[in-house]
Amino acid sequence: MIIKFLIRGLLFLIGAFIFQVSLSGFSRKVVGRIQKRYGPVFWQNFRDIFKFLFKKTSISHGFIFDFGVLMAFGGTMATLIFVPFGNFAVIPGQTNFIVIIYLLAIGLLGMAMSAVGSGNPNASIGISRALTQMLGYELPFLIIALIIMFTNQSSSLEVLVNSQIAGTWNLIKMPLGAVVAFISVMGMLGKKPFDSPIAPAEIASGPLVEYSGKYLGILMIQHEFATVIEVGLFVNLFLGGGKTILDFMIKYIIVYILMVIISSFLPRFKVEESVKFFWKWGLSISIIQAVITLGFYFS
Amino acid sequence: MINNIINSWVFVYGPLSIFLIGLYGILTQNNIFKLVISINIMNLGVNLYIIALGYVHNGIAPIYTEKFKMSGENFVDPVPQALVLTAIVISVAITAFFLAVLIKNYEKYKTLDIEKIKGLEND
Amino acid sequence: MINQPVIIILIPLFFAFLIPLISVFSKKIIKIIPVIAAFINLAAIIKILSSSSRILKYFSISGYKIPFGINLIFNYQIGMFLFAINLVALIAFLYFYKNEFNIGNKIAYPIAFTLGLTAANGMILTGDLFNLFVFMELAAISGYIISSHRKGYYSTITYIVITSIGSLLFLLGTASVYNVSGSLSLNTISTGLQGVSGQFIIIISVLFIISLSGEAELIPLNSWVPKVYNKTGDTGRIFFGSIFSSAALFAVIKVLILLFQGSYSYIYEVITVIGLITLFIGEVVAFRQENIKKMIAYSSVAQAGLIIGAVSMAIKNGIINKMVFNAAIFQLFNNIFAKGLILLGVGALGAYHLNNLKNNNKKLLASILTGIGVLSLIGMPPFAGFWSKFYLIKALVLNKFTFFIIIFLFSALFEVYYYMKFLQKLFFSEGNKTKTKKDISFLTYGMMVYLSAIILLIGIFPNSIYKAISDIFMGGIL
Amino acid sequence: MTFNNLILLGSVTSFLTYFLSKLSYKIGTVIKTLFIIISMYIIYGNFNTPSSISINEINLNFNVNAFNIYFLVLASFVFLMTSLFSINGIKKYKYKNSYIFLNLLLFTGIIGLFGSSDLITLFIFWELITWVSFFLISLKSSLSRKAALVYIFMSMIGTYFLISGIFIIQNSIGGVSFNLIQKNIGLINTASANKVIIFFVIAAFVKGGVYPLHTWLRNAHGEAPDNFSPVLSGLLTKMGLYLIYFLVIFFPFTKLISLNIASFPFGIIFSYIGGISIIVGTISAILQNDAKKLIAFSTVSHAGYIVLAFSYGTNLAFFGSLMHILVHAFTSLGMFLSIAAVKYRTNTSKMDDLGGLITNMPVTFTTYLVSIISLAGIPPLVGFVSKWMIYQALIVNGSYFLAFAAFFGSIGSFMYVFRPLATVFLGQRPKKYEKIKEVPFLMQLPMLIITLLTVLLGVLPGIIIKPLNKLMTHLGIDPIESSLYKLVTKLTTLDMVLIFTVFGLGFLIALIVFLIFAKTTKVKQHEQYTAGEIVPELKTMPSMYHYSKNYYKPFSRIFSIFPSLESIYNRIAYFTKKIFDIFDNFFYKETVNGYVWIISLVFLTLIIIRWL
Repeated sequence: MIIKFLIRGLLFLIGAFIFQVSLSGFSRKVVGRIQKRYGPVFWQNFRDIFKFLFKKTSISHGFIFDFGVLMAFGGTMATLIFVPFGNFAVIPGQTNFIVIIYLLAIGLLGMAMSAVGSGNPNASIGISRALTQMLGYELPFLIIALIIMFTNQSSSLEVLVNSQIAGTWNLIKMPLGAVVAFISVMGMLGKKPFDSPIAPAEIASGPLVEYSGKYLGILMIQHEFATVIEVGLFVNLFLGGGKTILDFMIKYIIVYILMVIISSFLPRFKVEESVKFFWKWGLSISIIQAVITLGFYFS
Repeated sequence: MINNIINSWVFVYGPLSIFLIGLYGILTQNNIFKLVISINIMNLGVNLYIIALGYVHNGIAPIYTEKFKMSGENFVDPVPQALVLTAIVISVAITAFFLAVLIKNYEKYKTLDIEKIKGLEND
Repeated sequence: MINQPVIIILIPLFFAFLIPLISVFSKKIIKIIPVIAAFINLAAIIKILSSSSRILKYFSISGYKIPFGINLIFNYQIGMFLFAINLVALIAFLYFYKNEFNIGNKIAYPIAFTLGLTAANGMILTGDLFNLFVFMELAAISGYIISSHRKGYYSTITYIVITSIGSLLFLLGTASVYNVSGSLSLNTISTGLQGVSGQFIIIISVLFIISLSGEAELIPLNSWVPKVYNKTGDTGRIFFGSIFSSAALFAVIKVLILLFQGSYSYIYEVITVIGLITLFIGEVVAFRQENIKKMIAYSSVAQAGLIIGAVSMAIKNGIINKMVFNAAIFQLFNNIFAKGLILLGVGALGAYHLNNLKNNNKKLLASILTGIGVLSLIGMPPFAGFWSKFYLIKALVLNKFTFFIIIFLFSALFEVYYYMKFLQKLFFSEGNKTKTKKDISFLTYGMMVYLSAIILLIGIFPNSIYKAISDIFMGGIL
Repeated sequence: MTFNNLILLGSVTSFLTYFLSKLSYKIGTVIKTLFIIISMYIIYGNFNTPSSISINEINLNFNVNAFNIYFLVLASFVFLMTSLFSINGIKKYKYKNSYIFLNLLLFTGIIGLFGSSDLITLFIFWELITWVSFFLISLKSSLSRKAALVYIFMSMIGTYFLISGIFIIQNSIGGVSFNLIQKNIGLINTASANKVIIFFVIAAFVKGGVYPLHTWLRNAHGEAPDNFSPVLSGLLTKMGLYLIYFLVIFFPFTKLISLNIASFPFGIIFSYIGGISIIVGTISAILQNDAKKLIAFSTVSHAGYIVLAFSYGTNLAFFGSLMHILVHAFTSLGMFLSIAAVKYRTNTSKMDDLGGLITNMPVTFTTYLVSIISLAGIPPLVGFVSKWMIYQALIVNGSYFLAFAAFFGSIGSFMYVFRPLATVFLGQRPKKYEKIKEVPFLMQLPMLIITLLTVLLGVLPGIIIKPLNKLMTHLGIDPIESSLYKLVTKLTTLDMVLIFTVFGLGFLIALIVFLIFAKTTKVKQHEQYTAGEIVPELKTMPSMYHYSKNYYKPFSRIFSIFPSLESIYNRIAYFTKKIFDIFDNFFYKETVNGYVWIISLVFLTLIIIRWL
């Protein structure tokens, strides 16, 4: 039983890894085309990751530097286990939205700890920006998610997906909310215009400034996993998940590429601007959506 | 016996106006010595008022002895007179003490003007 | 004669006049005489207490029958008050004997203190209006002398002017009352006052209210209080804060209840308002003081306002609300000890200014004992003041005196604040470790321990004391 | 030994320890610790046996029941931890024996308060605690004294409201014992019930540090003696919140919350106040510069959670709030103790001056880390369980504003708890702190216990849910469904062991990946990426290269235009003082004639008012 779940989990992780890394490689090509470049091949990201992993020298800044990376990587993988992929969930019945959101934070905390533990002020600045921005994008997203969970009286993603498959997608039911959530997910992913935490030109990639070799490789994998979780959440919440894994993957690819395209057109917000943006527009629209939906629900 | 006296205006408002003169003195004067005098004027007013209360028209001294058996009808009330005597004694004592303190105060500050003394004795 | 309450007045009077005689022979004995007077007085009080009942009784003096002649009132509860006041007086005299005798005139001040005790006892005991006037004047004169103990002549002048006006108004009132009622005895005046026109009563009552406010530290005649507290000596401060003010408050309450018999509700309304204003202004002004002596002065003003306010609040349409009244009396009783202890501690420690306290770590015991007094005054358990405040709040809430309780508790907030600030400075002041000018004698420590033990005992056994002093004018209108 | 004797023994022992501590402060602290252990045993042994102290017709009644034993045990636990910590921790204190004496007296007071079975007893201990804690706060420095004054001023506001409320109850019901009130609560009329609720809640909010009466917390928590801050935050604020739980004893839960009492929507108002408290506490905490003050504002925010969940009105939320009391006690203990440990070695809690202490103080760091993970509500620690229940309750009913507040507090807490982690324990270590050692073992011990318990209760929350369910049944509220590690609600099932296992496996995989690739080379602290620049200061003054000042500067820019409540209060206080000075000048003039004017004025007013 346990072994079965273990194997499922491992296969799922490996599958997600291959899928997302190829997709992000592909997205680099898309961005290249938008910017009138040729762009790298789609397996370029595999090359990068494995090159980093197999580097002979990688510099460590002490125990917490290592431990944080492990915590980030392990926590993100653990979170991914709880995300359903189409009709596939590693542990059926255990796809609690709140658990996913909070478990994701453990990865972020590990990453933050490790980055600050390096002792580089650029990393600290980056983390402080990331945490500040988090207060911006999480709130509208959580309010929209709350409405969805409330109307379905469940916080299990599987239930939410099934109800959408049976009825209509939440994208259609609450379009305003979907837009807000979409922008929030872009914030989560650190895509432009919300990439001030890692702003390469200002603070030398922020949190990542001191990483090299296998650390960087692991963190890249971690980032890809986090992307899977966040975009996956959006697909599950608004696009009805998927009847099959393939169905899910198609929706996922559309959402992800859309994000990449949008972000490639936009400049960067200052961090307080992005928080203000999320609060001013994101929060107000999500509250309007809440009022509308709840009004319909109760009447 | 009261009301007829209260009704005779002179007996009430005369002493009261003396009292008010004294009060005016306290309100306006800055010299401590003048305060002493003002208090004494007020005292005078009060004493007069009390004496007036005890007044009975055509009254006689409230003394009853074996030889002169006066009737009690026309006695002047003795209690106000006793009160006034006591009050006068007390006021004399206070005035004396006030003057003593005044001298001490003058020795200390070399002035009798309260406007000049007032800030000096704060702490 | 020996069982007559008049002995309580006579003993200190006798010793007061003995002092000049003795000074002819020896000036050293003088300083112990006030102590002896207070001690004998205490013994006499205990003796009389043992055979007294709880019903209010009138004792006529020199054979004149009431309504003529002077009379005294006495019962067990009043005896308890006398005991408390004489006890604090004994402690004050002991302090004087140990620390302050050498300051100023060596004959005048012992006489003034002993006479002051006489006057205080007289104010509590007398049942005659004019007699009350005489004792008030006696208290005032001894007060004048005491207030000049440390050469604060200007404060003495202020005191004289203000109390003179007060006493003149009192005389006016007394004479007018006599005129309409034909009596001076509190026992019979009220019957004589029946049928007198309302306007007249109003004038009289206003006269009494204003005139009594002088000694009782109420607005409008209380402006002397901070000045005198500031300039008099330590013993003098105990006298003013604990003995004179309590006796005068007692006298005010007596006049309020026995003279007007609770029947003119206008008077009580006015006095409630005056009490509340006094309370509020006193607390908020004390809150702004940096000078500890003045701070305690204003606080004592506020306490007087509270007690008088509560007492007059309790009286309505000739009926006394026992709960409120007894609680207020209990508060007055606890105040005697608490304020005595605080002022003793302030004197012993030399803690006169908040920003100028020396490092008192060496005198931690004295600071803690003073702290007990303070905690009792602001009503913290397990000390005496907690219970009186507790009973007072209880009585006020249960009788729905909402406005009163709001003002009371609002002012109490400030009281807690400034007293706690004082305690902080007392315990933790970080002054440079200069040598303090005087050491606290063993005797002073003993007295402080004694007073704080009383406070603690009342705090642990509040109901015995509460019952002992409740219904103080039983047989009057209670 | 019965409970009443415990109280008496406690007060006597506290005096004794004062004198014994004069010999050596360690004797005092050891006695204190032993006393707390013994009293835990006695409390447990006195379950459901009423006892009372009767002196002079005053009865102090005590009873330990399923409701208050939770608070009693929590109180003893918090005190036990801090007093273990303070055996070594008070070494540098100026007033050691006063600290020990007052601390034990405070413990006795709190035990008495929680154990009391009538309102008068409760009130007596409430007042006692107020002044004892006032002196405890004042023990430290002149700053702490100022904070203590604000504390006592605000506390007394609460106290006076409390006593008024108690007497209103007495007036309507005729008694103050809990049983009697519970039985006769029907006698109380609507207006009085409203007053009682409002008065109790004001008292509770002041002590509990709930907006808008929280302003004393920052300085009182921040400036109090380091070993006392955890008690202040973890326990004394809970003492305030204990009062609102009282209302549930008095008024039937459904009636109180379902807005039926006096048709006044208390439940909604209080839960919104709780929500505002969360937001204000969180934002203020983010803007703090001192680690202790930061935790103080986190207390405000968490008091907000408790109030919100309490007054929300479903049994799940109520349970969440009960559990959150425990969680917050644990986390504030952990955080304050670890900051106290840092301060013990470095003498400062200013985050700007510290940095990189993790290599010196690993145990302290671990405690802090675990505590903040629990505080932020990240699984699999205990903090997640209580927050999870609160969220569930909010989601089931779709309360988006309250949920917004709850989410805000939770995400904001990442921000503020991370700041001490980053600036105190991580980053560049200043030269002067190079030789700092970890605190002695006796100080580590309580921190380790808290850490272990936080993890244990997180993985197996059933340990604490079971007794709390008993408490709920005692109060007449439906218990929640749970097993040792599973929580079942309407929305979903939470399996803490599963989450823990998955996380553990994830970590294991990460470790394996980490280990199979090439070994790492460790570099020194000062070897940093500097964009090619040579920074000579990096070696000599590493603190120059430590980002800690204005950590959330961009964030604070958003809020720079809003005045804080504290400054508004200060302004009010300033104007009040000015008005008081006017009174002083008007009524107490310098010259004699000035007084007489007033006398005449009063005289005339009195006459005229009546005459006309």
